[in-house]
Amino acid sequence: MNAISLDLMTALPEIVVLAMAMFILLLDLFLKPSSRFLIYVLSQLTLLAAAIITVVTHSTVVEYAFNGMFVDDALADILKLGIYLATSVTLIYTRTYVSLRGMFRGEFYALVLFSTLGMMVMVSGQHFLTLYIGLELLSLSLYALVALDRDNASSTEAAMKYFVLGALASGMLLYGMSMLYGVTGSLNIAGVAEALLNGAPDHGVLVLGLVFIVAGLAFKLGAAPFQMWVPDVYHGSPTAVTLFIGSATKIAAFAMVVRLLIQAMFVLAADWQGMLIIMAVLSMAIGNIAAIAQTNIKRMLAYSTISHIGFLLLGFLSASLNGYASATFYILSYVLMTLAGFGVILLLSRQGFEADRLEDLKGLNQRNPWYAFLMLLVMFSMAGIPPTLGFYAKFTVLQAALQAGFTVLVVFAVLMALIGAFYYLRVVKYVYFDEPDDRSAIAAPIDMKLVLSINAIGLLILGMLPQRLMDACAYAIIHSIQ
Amino acid sequence: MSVGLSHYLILGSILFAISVIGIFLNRKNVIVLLMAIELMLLAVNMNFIAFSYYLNDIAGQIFVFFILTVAAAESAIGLAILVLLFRNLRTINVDDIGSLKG
Amino acid sequence: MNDLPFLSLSIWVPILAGVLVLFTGGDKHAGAARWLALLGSIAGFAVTVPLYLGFDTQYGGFQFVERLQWIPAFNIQYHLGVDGIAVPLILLTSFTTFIVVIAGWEVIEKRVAQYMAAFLIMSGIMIGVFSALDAILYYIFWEAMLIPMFLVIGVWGGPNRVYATIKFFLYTLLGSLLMLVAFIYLYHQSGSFDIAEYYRMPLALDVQVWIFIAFFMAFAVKIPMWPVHTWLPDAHVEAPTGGSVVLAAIALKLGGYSFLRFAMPIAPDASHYLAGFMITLSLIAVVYIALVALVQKDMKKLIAYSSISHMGFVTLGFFLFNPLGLEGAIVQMISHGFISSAMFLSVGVLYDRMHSRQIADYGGVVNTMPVFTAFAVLFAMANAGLPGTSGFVGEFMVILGTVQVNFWYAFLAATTLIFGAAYTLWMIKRVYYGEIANPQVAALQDINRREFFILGLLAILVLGFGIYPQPITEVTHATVSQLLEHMALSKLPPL
Amino acid sequence: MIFQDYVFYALAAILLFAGLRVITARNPVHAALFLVLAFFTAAGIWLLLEAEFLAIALVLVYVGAVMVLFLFVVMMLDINLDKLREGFWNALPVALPVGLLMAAEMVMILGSKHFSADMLSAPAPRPTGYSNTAEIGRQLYTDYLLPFELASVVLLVAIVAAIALTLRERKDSKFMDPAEQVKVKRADRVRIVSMPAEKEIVLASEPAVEKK
Amino acid sequence: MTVQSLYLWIPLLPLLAAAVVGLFGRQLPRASAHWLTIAGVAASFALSVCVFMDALHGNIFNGTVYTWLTSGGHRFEVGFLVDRLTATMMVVVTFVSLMVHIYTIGYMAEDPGYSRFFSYISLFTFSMLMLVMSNNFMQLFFGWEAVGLVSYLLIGFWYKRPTAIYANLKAFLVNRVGDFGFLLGIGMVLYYLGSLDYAAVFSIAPQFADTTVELVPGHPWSLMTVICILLFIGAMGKSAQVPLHVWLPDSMEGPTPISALIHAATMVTAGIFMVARMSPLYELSTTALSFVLVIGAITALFMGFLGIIQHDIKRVVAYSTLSQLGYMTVALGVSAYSVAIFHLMTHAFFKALLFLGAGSVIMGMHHDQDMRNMGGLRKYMPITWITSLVGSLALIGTPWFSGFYSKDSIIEAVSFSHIPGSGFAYFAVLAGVFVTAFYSFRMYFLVFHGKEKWMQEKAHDHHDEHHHDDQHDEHHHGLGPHDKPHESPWVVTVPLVLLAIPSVLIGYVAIDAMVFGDYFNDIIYVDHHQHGAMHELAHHFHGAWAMALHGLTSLPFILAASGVALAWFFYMKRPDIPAAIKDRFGLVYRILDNKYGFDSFNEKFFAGGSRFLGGKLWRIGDVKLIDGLLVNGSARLVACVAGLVRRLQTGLVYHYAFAMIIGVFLLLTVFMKI
Repeated sequence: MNAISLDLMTALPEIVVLAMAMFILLLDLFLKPSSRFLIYVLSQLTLLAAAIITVVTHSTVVEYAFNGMFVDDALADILKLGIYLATSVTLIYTRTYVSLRGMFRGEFYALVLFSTLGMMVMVSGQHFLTLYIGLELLSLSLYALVALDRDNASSTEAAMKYFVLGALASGMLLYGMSMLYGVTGSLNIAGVAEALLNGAPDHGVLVLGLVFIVAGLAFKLGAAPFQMWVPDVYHGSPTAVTLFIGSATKIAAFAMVVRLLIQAMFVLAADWQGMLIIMAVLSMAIGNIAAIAQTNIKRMLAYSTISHIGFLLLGFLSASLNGYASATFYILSYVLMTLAGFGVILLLSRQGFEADRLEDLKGLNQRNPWYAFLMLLVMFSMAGIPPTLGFYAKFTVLQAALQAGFTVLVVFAVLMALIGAFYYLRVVKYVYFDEPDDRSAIAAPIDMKLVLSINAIGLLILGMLPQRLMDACAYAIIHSIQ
Repeated sequence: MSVGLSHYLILGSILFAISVIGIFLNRKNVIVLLMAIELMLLAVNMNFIAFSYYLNDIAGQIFVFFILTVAAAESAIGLAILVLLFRNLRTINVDDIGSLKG
Repeated sequence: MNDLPFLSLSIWVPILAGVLVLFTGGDKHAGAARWLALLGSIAGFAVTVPLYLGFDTQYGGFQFVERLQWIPAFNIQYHLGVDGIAVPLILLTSFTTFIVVIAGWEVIEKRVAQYMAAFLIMSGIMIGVFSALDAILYYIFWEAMLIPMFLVIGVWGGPNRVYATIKFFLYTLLGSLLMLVAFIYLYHQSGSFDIAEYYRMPLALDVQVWIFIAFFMAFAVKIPMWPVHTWLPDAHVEAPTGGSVVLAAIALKLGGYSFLRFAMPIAPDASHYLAGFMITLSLIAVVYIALVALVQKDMKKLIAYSSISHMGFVTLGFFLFNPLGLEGAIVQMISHGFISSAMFLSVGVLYDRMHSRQIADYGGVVNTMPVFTAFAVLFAMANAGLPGTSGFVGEFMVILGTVQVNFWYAFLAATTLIFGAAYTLWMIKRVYYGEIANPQVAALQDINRREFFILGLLAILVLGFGIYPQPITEVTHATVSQLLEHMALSKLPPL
Repeated sequence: MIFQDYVFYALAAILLFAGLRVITARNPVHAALFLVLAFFTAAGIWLLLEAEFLAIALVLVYVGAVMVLFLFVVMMLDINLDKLREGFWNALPVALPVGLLMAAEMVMILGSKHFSADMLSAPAPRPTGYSNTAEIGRQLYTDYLLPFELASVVLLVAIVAAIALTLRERKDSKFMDPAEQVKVKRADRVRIVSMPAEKEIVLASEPAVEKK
Repeated sequence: MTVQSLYLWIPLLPLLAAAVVGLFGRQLPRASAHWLTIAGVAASFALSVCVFMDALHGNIFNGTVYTWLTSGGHRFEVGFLVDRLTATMMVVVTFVSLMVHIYTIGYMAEDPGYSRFFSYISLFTFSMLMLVMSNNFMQLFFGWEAVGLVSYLLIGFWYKRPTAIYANLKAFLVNRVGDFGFLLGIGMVLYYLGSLDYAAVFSIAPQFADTTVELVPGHPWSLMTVICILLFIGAMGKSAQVPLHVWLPDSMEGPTPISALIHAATMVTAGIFMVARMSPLYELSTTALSFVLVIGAITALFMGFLGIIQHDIKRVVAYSTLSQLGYMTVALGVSAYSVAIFHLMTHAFFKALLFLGAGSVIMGMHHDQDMRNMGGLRKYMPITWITSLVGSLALIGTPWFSGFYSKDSIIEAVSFSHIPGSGFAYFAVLAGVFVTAFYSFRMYFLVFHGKEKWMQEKAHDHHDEHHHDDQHDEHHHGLGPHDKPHESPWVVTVPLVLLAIPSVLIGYVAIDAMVFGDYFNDIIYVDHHQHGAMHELAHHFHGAWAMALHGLTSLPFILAASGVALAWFFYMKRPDIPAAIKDRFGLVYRILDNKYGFDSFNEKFFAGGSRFLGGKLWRIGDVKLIDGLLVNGSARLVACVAGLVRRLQTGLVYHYAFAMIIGVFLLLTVFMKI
């Protein structure tokens, strides 16, 4: 009994989030539309509370719970904090947007919190089952969120595509897991790792399982050739949800990769390195090249995500602590950039007007120099031009890959980054060089303006002083992966 | 020859392949897509149960239990989306669901 | 003299000034922005002067060194210092910024604050490039410099500005990314981004060659060398006057300087190994580009090509590996800084009045703008390398240095005497001399006090360094000789 | 060859056939029914593997609930069947080889030679009194507490999502709201309209006036 | 104060004057322009005379003013070397310059560019002095190009004339071609002889007499030959030797005083001076000397021919200058350096005189330069007439006139020389005498004698018609039928007189010392064993008077006399004959009229060729290949690939699914282990 209570303590943040999610769901029934704001506040408080608990209960020792199915290690804490941050910033940015589109309902926030819970479980999952259920919790909530703008045909279409392909992906993941289970006789990460260390009985079946698992993970990350859903879903979903999918969920997917590939199947590194190389090359190529042809900025950012994932994989496939730390750094930087980028888009979108075409950014500098400057920072950061955070993100993964000896791959990546720079520059071109079509003033709640400014300027500050973040990532990796 | 583990696995794999082909082959009806997915999960379950039997380990069956649960929830949401889709587009013809592309 | 961190000041004073200027906001306060920018640029220049005055000309190593831990994770440091090669370039930078601010005074009407700020910030960044002793710090400055320039060309540029500026950006980025890879490689070899560390580190020849090529990609584009020069004419044509000035006077020098700072000392054996290749490219630049310049119809394009041709002399001088050539190249960089900015400013003076850069639209300007024409002819002569102007010194030294390596190299290099004079003076003839070509020319007003001031200032410098170049060379002596000694020693690892 | 093997092969054959029909049946209703068949046979095979509880659960949950839901939806949405399945075989030339190759690869890998002997041999028969269901239950409420709870959340999400997506208050339905009726004011009941005593003749040539 | 301290002031005074007038000319009153500059030049003339006197006592000053720069162990310094050679040049330069300054007051009286003009010529004086006073190659090159610059500015002084600005560009570029060789020569000197300082170079040069360099692998050439020829290319440009002579005739577009000062008396002789200065080097290479000799001979003769057919009075004088420069070069070629310098000096005086006379005539004719409109001017402009006559007589080498002594010495020297090409040279210079006499007196008779043709319908030089529509109109319209030429004001005539005196006397006075005395000892070095001409010449010299007497009977005098006679016969007695000849020998005439086709060839081949090449390189190399193919090409490639990738994104879910399946399938196939 005592053990159980300890376990509950370990999972306290999850419990809080879950409880609050359900509370919000109930509360929503008894609230007048006018006082829905309370729900928003509550959700933010929930995330805050979870964050506080995570920080307070943080320790360098790795705590297992629920009979080794759930872990609370440094990496989990860092990533969870990232998830809270991303989610809460998402909520801040999207408040006006959702209220203008009739999605400012309890369900929205409940589902967001449920998916947050799912992500947290994925991050802390130490057992195939936990990971799978966390993943499904996240996915199902996301399917619903995407379709939540019910009368919007394109978002429904996006939801359908996301659902079908997502189901297919999880099916593959499961198939892979079943194979691993069959060979190692264990569903537990630690157990699998141990079994593999004691000389895996059968390599062939392992690889079969590995391929399917990698496929499932790649889908979640959005790495080519499993990226096809990304542009359509990003494009079709309400921008609010796109932002959510683009930012927080990537952290969860990242965590899952760490748990499965690195912690469970490090023995098979030689195999998944090869797979990741192929996927990295494809992702960087497809992402950067296809983005050039886009006119819709959400779609463009979708492709840019794909390319970023390609770079992220560079960190993984170097299969070294240095590489994992770089990857962690990259994913966090990427989330920050994405948040800021979509933040500006949400800022510009109004009632019945999605500012999602590149033309909509025309002459932003003349409409509002400050936001133009923020967008400039975001774009150059995504392009990886110093002195912005994006540069160090690329720098770290490149150096990791180069250290692992993938020189040609690095050169290729660099060339792709060059191509990528083009479409980010094109955005800057619209923002700065063109004359605005509509000169209407940009209205936004103060908190959003503030957070957006901090977010974008943060890219610059962190670009000049990245040490803290780097240390944190390195710390998390070192204390979590043996 | 006597039926062994691999028979069940092969059965599962063929089932998996069928469902995969089905997803690709089917171009008219989203519902059938959903069914194909169910089929795929069935294949996975087949593997798990077979393994759990031959490993003499109950965990596999428990996993299947959860897969069934989740699959049920999944199909519920899937059908909900399907309904929504039909409301908005007046069709569930996969070929007609291609406004987002490029 | 080292009591103050003058290098940091030189970098951050203009940048902070730029930020302040930005905060003056819209064009309602354009006047404030201008004056603030002027003060900033003067301050920026003032803090660089001690670098020259306090410089110990006897010591060839780095001076005014500042060193702070920055990113321990990768052993990246905030490590600044200057040697005899950097100091003159830094002064050139801060001075040019001052000129540019004045040059843009009333010419720029829209988004004045952003314009001025861009140049101030750029100045700080470029000084950073010249003074960084940590590879990553250097790289950050190097890349960051692209951003303001990208905006300057794109926002205040001509009709085809978008193409030009994106071309400029991507061209440069291509090279620098490869350079980054080289840096990372060196980091993994040496465990540090300290340039001095790289100097000491032995490297196998093939490695050196690869590293050299990576650097070459970055620097050759910047200089620019043939055949990666085509961004420059476009950028110059589209850029506003100030942009062209900075581009020609300093941006190109970043490439030249970097060859001396990185490519040659880090990969000396590769430099010797590839010297023939480099010299060939330089000579192609000198001759080919000069011929191309001859047929240009756009004044800025012509000057742009002449810049490329002159920078050909710089790279030529580098890879002669003799002091005459090397110092000549450095002098050439400095003097080209003055002359090209002067020429671009002259074109700017005309453009502000006629809004055309086409040579064909002019003719007989001297009749209406005698004073201006006097300046123009002076700078043209300097560009043609007339003795007594700074333009002569560099070419003279480089040619003399080249003779010592190979007569026929010198022969080709010396053709610039003819071609340089040909394209420059032919332009002068068509634009300034002759009958008044059209009513617009007849309506021209001679230069005002502001224009007279900047052109006069440059004229004094051009003549001054032509008559007495010693001040430049005496600063560089020690460093150059040290560099050459370093280059003479092989870095190949003992077998 | 013992009896179980015959059963296995028979069921497997039916299963595969059903599976094929699911994806090839012209009519979605038929497809659903074939899927039901597939589930039944699968349940049978699971019984061979001594997974009694799951076999039952499969039948109950899937056949009883999920497939019914499917059929419900299929029938609710009026899909014109003739349009379905056109150009179905176009994709076959691509799909079939890929599918076959993939299956072939998996079969090759999963071929018996890969598994260690102890796994190939069927485990020792369970002691009498062993209850698969009880075992699962025990595990479920002790070791698998967390997944179990989470599974419940998943179901909750499914409910919330399904409702949030599909439930909508019909705009065209008419009903009285007593609260509104009570709130009514005098002014609302009677409206005094002042009309001109006699209308002036409206000429056809004055459409403007006509509009009044 | 010692003499040394003067040296710096001699060039600086004109420079200061030029600077003041140039910068503040518009603010200052008009008269101050000429007073300031004349003061400057006069002062430096006076000082030069002091220096000359000092130098006569054999004092040689060789010192550094300041270090220009030091690099690679070489010190490049600005310094003066003042010996008799320099001093002579200084006096000549400052004197002629002074004359021209004064003359200009009258000539440019109503020109709007008055002050500009004065600052230019003062600047020129400075540059020329820097050139001659230099003690090292670097500074020599500085002066070398500086005079080129001023010449550029002055030829284009009337910047509205298309011909003028064409001529000055041409002049500068052709000079640059020369400087191109010159600079390479300097480079070779620095590299092999290790210094640019005259003294050092000359002292070390003999050690390299037999050194050879293989510029073309397998062909060892004598180092000295290479250096000397390269340096001489520079001289060819400056001193307008074939084929780099083409700029000089066109330079007549400049105002006449300039033609006198720069393009006759001083600048064009810089090359001669330079070679004389470098005698220690040239003496080491007979090959180079005969190259010099041949070039000079060709110039001397063939440029003379061209003088015959010119109608523009200034062009006649210009071609005579070319031919005289040829004579000097010939003298250099036979290592009669002192003779060359001697002729340089006498020529400076009488050619300046002739030019200024021509200028005076042009003023009298209200800036009509066409001789066909002149005639009988002696009645109207007596002083101009007399002085011009003196000049012409000096030019054709009438005994006792200065020209006679210098020119005759050259001819004699050539006759004694035995280096390759001397035979041809001898013939050339002899023929040249006749030609010179003919065209000089053709001009003389056409201008000062015969019918007064300005009454009649005017003929025009080919380039005259451009000049009508600009503000300088009054310079060019010439006389109307009923107004008369007039003698020029005193500021014009005084210089004529002052120049006429030395034109007559200087030869008689100076030849003894300069040519045969020890005046140039240890300044000009001659290797008497190899190049004995000078020695021989000295052997046959018995004093100036005797030389003149002997000259009366010598072949050159007869040729000259016959030339004069023929000119008289053609242009006074039977004016129809020239026309007849013109018709009879149309081809020859056309060749001469096209100046042997040098100009058209240069225009087509070099100018046109490089423009063509540049255009091709630009359009094909830059625009098409680099930009079109590589830069934009790769961009286009990426864009097209992007289009393809975009098409892959069909928006159909089963395609997406298929992509995933294929992905798995591929990964499986690649990494499958059986």
